[in-house]
Amino acid sequence: MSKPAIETGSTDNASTDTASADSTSTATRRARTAKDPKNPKAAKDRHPEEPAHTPEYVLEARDVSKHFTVRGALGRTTVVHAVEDATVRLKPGQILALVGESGSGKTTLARMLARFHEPTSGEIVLRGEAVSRSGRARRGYHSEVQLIFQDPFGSLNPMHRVRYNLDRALRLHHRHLTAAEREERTTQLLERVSLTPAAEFAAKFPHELSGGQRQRVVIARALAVEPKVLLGDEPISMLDVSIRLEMLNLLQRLRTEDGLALLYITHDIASARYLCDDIAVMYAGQMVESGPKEAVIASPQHPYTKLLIESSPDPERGVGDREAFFAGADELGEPPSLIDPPTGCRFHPRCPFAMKECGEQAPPRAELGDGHWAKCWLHARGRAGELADTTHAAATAARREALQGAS
Amino acid sequence: MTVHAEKPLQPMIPAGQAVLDVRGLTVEYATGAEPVRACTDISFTLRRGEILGVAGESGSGKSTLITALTRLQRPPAVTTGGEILFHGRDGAKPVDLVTLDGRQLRRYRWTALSIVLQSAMDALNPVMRIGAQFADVLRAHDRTLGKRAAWARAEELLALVGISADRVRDYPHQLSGGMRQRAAIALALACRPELVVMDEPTTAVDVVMQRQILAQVLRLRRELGFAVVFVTHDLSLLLELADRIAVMYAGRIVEVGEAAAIYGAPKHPYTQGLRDSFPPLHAPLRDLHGIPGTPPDLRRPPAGCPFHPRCARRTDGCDERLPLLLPVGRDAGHEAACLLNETDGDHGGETR
Amino acid sequence: MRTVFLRSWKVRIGLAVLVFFLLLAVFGPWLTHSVFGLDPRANDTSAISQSPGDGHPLGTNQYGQDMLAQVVAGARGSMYVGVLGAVVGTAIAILVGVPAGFYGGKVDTALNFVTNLFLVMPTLPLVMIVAGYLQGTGLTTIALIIGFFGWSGGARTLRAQAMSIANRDFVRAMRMLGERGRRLVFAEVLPHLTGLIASMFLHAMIGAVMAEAGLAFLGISDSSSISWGTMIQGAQQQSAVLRGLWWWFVPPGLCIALIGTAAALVNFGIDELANPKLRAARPATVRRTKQLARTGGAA
Amino acid sequence: KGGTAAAGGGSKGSGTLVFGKTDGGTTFIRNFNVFGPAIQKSPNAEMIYETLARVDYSDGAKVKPWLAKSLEFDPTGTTLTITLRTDVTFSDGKPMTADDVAFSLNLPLKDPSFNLGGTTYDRVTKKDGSTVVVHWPHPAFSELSQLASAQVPVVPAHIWSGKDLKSWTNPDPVGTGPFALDRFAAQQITLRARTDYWGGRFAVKQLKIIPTNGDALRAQLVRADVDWALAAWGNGEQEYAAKDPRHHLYQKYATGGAYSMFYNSARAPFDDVHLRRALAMTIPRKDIVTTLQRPGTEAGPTGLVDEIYRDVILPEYRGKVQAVDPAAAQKELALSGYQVKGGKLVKDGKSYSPKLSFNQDFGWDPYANMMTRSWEQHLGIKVKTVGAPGANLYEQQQTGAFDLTISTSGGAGVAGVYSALSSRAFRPLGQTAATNFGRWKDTATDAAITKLLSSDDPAVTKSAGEQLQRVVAEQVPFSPIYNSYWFVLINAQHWTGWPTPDHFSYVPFPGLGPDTTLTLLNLKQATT
Amino acid sequence: MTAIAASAAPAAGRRLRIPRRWGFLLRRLGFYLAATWSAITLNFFLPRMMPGDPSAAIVEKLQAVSGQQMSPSAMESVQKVFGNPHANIFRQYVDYLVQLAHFDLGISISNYPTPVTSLLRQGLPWTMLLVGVTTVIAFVLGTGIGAMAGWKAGSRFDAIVSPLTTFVSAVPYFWMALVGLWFFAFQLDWFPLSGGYDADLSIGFSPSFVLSVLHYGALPAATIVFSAFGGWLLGMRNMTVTTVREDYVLLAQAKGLSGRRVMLRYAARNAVLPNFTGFTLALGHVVGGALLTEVVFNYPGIGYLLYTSLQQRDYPVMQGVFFLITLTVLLANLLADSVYVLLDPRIREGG
Ligand SMILES: Nc1ncnc2c1ncn2[C@@H]1O[C@H](COP(=O)(O)OP(=O)(O)OP(=O)(O)O)[C@@H](O)[C@H]1O
Ligand SMILES: Nc1ncnc2c1ncn2[C@@H]1O[C@H](COP(=O)(O)OP(=O)(O)OP(=O)(O)O)[C@@H](O)[C@H]1O
Ligand SMILES: [Mg+2]
Ligand SMILES: [Mg+2]
Ligand code: NI
Repeated sequence: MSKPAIETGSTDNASTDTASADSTSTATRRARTAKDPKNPKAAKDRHPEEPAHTPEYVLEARDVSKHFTVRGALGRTTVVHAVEDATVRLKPGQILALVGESGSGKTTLARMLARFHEPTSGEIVLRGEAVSRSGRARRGYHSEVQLIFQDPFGSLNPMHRVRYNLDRALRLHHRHLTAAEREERTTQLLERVSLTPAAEFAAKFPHELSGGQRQRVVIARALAVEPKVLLGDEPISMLDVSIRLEMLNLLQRLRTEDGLALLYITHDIASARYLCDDIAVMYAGQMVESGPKEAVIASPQHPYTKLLIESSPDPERGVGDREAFFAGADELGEPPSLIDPPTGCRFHPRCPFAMKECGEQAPPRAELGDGHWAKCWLHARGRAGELADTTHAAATAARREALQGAS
Repeated sequence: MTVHAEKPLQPMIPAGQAVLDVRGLTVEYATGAEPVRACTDISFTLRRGEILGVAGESGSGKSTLITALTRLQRPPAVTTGGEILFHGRDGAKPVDLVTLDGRQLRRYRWTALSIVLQSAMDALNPVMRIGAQFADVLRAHDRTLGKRAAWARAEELLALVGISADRVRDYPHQLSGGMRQRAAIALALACRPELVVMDEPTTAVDVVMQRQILAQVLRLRRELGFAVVFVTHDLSLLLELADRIAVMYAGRIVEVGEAAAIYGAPKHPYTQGLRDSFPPLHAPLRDLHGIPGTPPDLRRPPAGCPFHPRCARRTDGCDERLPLLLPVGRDAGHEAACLLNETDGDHGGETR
Repeated sequence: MRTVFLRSWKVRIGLAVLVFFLLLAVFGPWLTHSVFGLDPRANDTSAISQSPGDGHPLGTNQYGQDMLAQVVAGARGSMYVGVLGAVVGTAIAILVGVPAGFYGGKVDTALNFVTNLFLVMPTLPLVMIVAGYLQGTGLTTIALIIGFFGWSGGARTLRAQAMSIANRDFVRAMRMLGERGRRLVFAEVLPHLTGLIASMFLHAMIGAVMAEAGLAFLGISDSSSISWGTMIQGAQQQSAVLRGLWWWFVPPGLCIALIGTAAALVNFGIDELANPKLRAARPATVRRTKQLARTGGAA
Repeated sequence: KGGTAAAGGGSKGSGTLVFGKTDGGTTFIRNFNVFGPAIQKSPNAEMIYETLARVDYSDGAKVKPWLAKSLEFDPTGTTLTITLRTDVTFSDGKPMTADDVAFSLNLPLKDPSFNLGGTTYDRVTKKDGSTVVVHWPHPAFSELSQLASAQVPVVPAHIWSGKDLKSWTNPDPVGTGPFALDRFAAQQITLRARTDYWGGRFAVKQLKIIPTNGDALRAQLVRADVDWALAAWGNGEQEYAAKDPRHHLYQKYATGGAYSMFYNSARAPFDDVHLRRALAMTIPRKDIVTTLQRPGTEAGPTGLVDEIYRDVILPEYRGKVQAVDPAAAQKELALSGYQVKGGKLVKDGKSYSPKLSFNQDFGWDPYANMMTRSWEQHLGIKVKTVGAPGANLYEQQQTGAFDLTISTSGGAGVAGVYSALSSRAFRPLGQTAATNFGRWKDTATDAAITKLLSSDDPAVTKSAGEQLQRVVAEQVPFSPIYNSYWFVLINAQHWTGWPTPDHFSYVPFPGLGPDTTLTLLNLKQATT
Repeated sequence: MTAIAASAAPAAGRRLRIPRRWGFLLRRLGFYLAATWSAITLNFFLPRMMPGDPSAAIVEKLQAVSGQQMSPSAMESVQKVFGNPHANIFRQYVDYLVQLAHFDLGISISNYPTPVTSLLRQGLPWTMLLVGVTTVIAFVLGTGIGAMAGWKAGSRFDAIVSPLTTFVSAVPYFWMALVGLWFFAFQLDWFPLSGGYDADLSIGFSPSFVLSVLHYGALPAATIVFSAFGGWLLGMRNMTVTTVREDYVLLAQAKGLSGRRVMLRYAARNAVLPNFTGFTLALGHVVGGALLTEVVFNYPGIGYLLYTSLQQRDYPVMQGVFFLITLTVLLANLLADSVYVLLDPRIREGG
């Protein structure tokens, strides 16, 4: 196994590398130094010494929104505001984790980036150019951006052998290759995702593979295209715990070796921390906070991020103190409706810090340095410090007491 | 706002008394020429009010164990050995659930042991109102209960898990995923069972909702005093939630012990691997590798210790002798099935 | 997968019967003619309405025709209508249902309307009327008509299935790889429908055999060609049932019932293949479970 | 005991006779518009409405007066004087007058779409209270049978006049017949015998007509739920009559017609007489009647049926059975100049593969099949059989779009049988011909037919008839295959006095109005 | 705060529900109107595309009887009665539509001058009675036994019933009817051989008449039920087997409910939904579906009417019957749509 850049992921390094908001992150630096024998052209394209003010994002989603119009069985139509004004930027070699609760629009955002959905508004920008909607452009686009699905069983046609999947990808994207060359590439690809002996795996059907192996095939298939960006929509959540780490390590390795940019969508903040450079948090279709992972996890600057991190299981947190740990957690309220989202800050109905303006107006974005930002009125009102001082549960309890006292 | 619904309850039952005694439970699937053993020789004791966590990889037999415990298995699953002793609240002689027939079992269902399934969407009848599904079971076990009273009780129960009373007339699909899951938990508590079995009740919801649900389970347990068997593949969750944890591998319990002991001093290489599969949320990151390899095919289990093909620390005897589940370590009730422990009693603790 | 399919006794028996009748349809007439020297149309005026016995193993009808030869020849006629009708019906169902489900949108709206239209059209009366208008309706015409009016149910199922498959991740994944149009349909979607199509085909086949028999019974078929339907019709016309000439109408009716049963049995297997829950309900599985419970384990 | 309820209830000793109608579907429609062109009217209206004349099939199919006292042609055969009976009353009590008769006979003239009887006269006048004169534009000695057609009955002018026959269904019929409508239900018509009928009194007080089908009928007859029915029962002699010879009667009465094969003589190859003869000689008539289970009913070569026209038929053709004669047929084939190659007929570089068109509705396939097999066996000619539904076949026949076809030949009297060969009915191919489908055009035939029609002199008509017999037997414009019969099924358990085919002066066949009346008049209640 | 968040959204949703449901029904109605129009148009053009025009049949009859060539004037008068085939097709079409709008289906040829509608009126009640009742019985019986077989899937009961049913439902219907007729009516004489009622009784609601209707209908009904229930049975069995393995059934058993209740309220109730669609469709085919039965048993219904009109090429009647059948099918579909919405809350509430 290659050496994943664990040390660089530690707090000290990350903060030094992401010194300014626009400077390249650790990932970019790593990508630059990575040798890239397979992609000389891509490496050339990258203008390594470009000054910092023109950030070289491979893929951007600029203020994209997606509204689904759903027609019920009885003909009722409703609009689901799945994603609202979200912005995502990926640099080469960067891994960005997208976390957020179920239904917050992570998948929808990824699918917009993979161009399964056209954004209702906003645009998708590939290497500085807005992508057109034509079918031809789509194929070109997909040779640079590939999506890895959550369920490796679902994303492999059970009727086709592993070889067919890889071969088709090569044939469609590298038309000049001969059959023998494709065969060779297939072997290479399988070896890269550690499916050895390659020949044996190439001849298997998906149902003969374990979940982890299947997901490797999916990744190999995506790699066959030689993309610049991988979008992983919960790529490991369907896998057994014991093999998840292997997949994370594999992704890490690919990033280091190929300088791939990776959007990693997950529920699992711990794994996000393990893998990524930066974290973006979504809530109810909106981005609420983003920044370097350690900054976000260690000192979340949005009440929802704080709730999320506090809710994530963490064995370290002391096994004994269970009652205190779960205290107050049963009063967290319901997730918001995306058909009729709350006004102002969408988190305000569940937020123990909510103020008057929270329910009225969307909070402004507060830049917190190091590329870390959050959208919360607490920052505008100078109450950000309260976030660090208390836990979500404690804040909720305090608020309830205050309310009862008032009434 | 949910607290008010609670009525005064019977005093907490002192812990330590067993409510369920499982001895040598073996479950097989009669498929193909050779039956598949999905659970082999499972033994454990569950005490009143205790939360027993069962962890293990996919296919390790957790669900099989659950359905066998609740006697809900269907063909081709067969319980081919062992006994499930249930100790009633009144101190009567324990009954072996395995020997009971369907009619006798109905007496114990829901009043003694109830179940929460993984996906509440599938577990609630899509064409019945939520309230009706409560009333159904309430009136089945209490024939004196009127229809109206049953619905009122359903409202109370829903309030218990923080669902407002007017939802009682909704159909399952009208509730959100989290609400459904909580409704399913409320339903499980409808007849004040002594034991609730939960099969991955939170895998379909996100962490915030998961926390919310678990907090409610804990609160209700405190108030009602039922014991819980909680099955999940997420060991890190169990470490926070369970009193004791049993780790299953290939249909066997390979280690069982207090949650703290399992986390702090796992005695089985598999448990160690499992524990180390969870990257930390706050502690410094290390290079982690999980457990390489794939779980065994239960149709052709490997000889000896079923884990040996994947075990980094296997020794000579591992592929020959099946290790027994033996007490290990310093903590009472901590047992593991690994040859390392048999040869060298003072083996654990060095892993960190 | 294949072994699972063949493991069921239903499938094995069903397939055996189907293959038997197919072979009978293909080689039977040749066999009866050249080996037994029987001619289905020959009139043995010395043996009219003769019960099964010497010279005529299955007896003769009122025209002195050998019933064995007729049943064999009828197998060819009926199977021909069955297979041709099913091919036509299934082909239309695929051509309409799969694109509708796969492409959605306007294509779907239009095709779905046509499907629904054919779905609500009362088929049998329509077939009767159309067949009645056409003169000299040969078996081919009958088969074509049956196929043409009998595809809508299949198209609807296929549409639903194609729609769900079009939204499956592996189709999305292949599309993302750059796979397009026809290849997507033929390499990714259609293979998943083979089970369904096979079962549809069998259904359509027995449907067509029955429909031809029904039409023949009503006098709308090509009575100059031999099929089981025309045999029953001939028997009915001469009141064979009431005259007790059972060897005239029992064999063709039984043959139809046998083929129908066989097709249904194979469909059972296909269903079980598609729906593992059904497999758990096989008597063999249940029996094995009971046995295991009794003996208390393999150990 | 269920099935008996339908009919049996009434027939037990209460003066009721049950007639099972097999060709009327399963329900009756209340439609006594007897002149209307409906194919299916209310059945047995000829029990209510009577005709002026009847055809006596026991006497060479001669036309005899019925409601008329006498029918007399003038010497030219164009004017007929009808003298009416004076004792006839309608069932509403009003007497039948010359006005009624003139009104009735004028109905087809007023609107040709109601000329279902196919009348050809052009003028009808009332001469006095009991005499009516009918005028034809040509000699009509042999067309008298028109007045015996059930489609040309006498209806009461006082009811019918002013009715729009295009919408009036005459639900409550009033006629001169022996019976009057008692009750009409869709599944049973009950007729009541009149007590004031001019012809006499009936032992049968009530006639019930029930719809049934061939299968059900057999059971109903055996159980005596039905007393009387018309249906062919293959092998009925053994399966029915032999079971109870005293009561179970299965009778055949010759209609004077035959099922015949018609050649399209207007086009090759069947414009060749030798070829026609060759095919005619190899029709396996014996096999056909054997499988029909009517042995001995092969048709003679003339188109005239022995049973009825025995006296008229030339001695050499009388009782002649046309057996398959391969040798003679091959000789004729050779004479024709056609060669048979690969089943096809070849001559002058042209090859023909003829088709045999037949009516599929009657289940005629097996017989067509026998014929083609015989031709192939004896002559090597492969003839294709094409079955067509009745209406389609008729269209083909009318326009001459066939090679060989099966149709009935025959009619009332010798003239009726042969008139279809007249060139008057000839139409070129493609045009619609009403009769003479085979496009027969022959001067000798025409001359004979003209003689036959325009003369009243027995000697003249006899010789003309003989001439025509020779034409048919030798030139073979069509080739009769087997005779047609009226099949009568009777269970005499309740009623006795039925005629037998050996000894009859009327045919017990409902539909032949007066014959039915005569039959019923002579029936007696059986003394169990 | 839980309650506030939870109740706000659905309340808003409920307000909008009622008017939109009408929208759904209107759209379905639109389809049915389009379908009706297509059927009518097909009905109109079908005979005109086929060889021979409607008046040909009657001309044939006339000429066959008279043995004479028809005069041009006579031809014209017949065409006037039955419509002139050479008139402008568009005009004819409009005339036809106008006719239909007045429920005038024309005049039967073979029963001239009886209007087609009165023929239909005579047959319809019998068909509705026989086939309607048997369709319901077959459905109830098949679904019931199917639920039982599916519930005890793999048991001896299932192992016998399912294959047997497979065979029974593969037997050609009319063949079974013939054999049934021969055995029960001919050999045993338990039932009448043909007809729909005892014609000696006057039609009405007298007990004896109703009894005779039952007696006459028993055999045809039995054969229909016998041959039709198999399909329901097998479908229901498979659905039940699938449903029984759903988690909610498992949970219902875990709840300790009685077996009957679990089977009926949980398994069968859900399993019957797909079958129900088929049932309403079958109801739609009631009028048209009984053709063979009615022919075999000489039952005085619509099917027999179609059969005879077909034999006699009575085009107006054929068209009328077809029109009637199409209408009932469409009506039943409309009904199915509406009732299904009631049965499945997921659709009802638009989930
Ligand atoms: N095709 C679609 N049509 C209608 N609504 C949709 C569609 N796809 C997603 N949605 C809705 O958009 C919202 C966001 O869904 P999305 O799948 O993006 O969430 P997510 O963050 O990926 O959730 P999860 O963590 O559960 O995967 C949800 O409310 C979902 O119901
Ligand atoms: N119906 C069945 N027939 C045959 N084998 C089965 C059946 N159901 C389960 N098994 C086998 O039994 C073993 C245990 O399955 P079980 O469902 O109990 O695992 P699990 O631990 O619950 O897994 P998961 O975490 O995926 O739910 C597996 O190896 C599986 O293959
Ligand atoms: Mg998602
Ligand atoms: Mg499980
Ligand atoms: Ni079916």
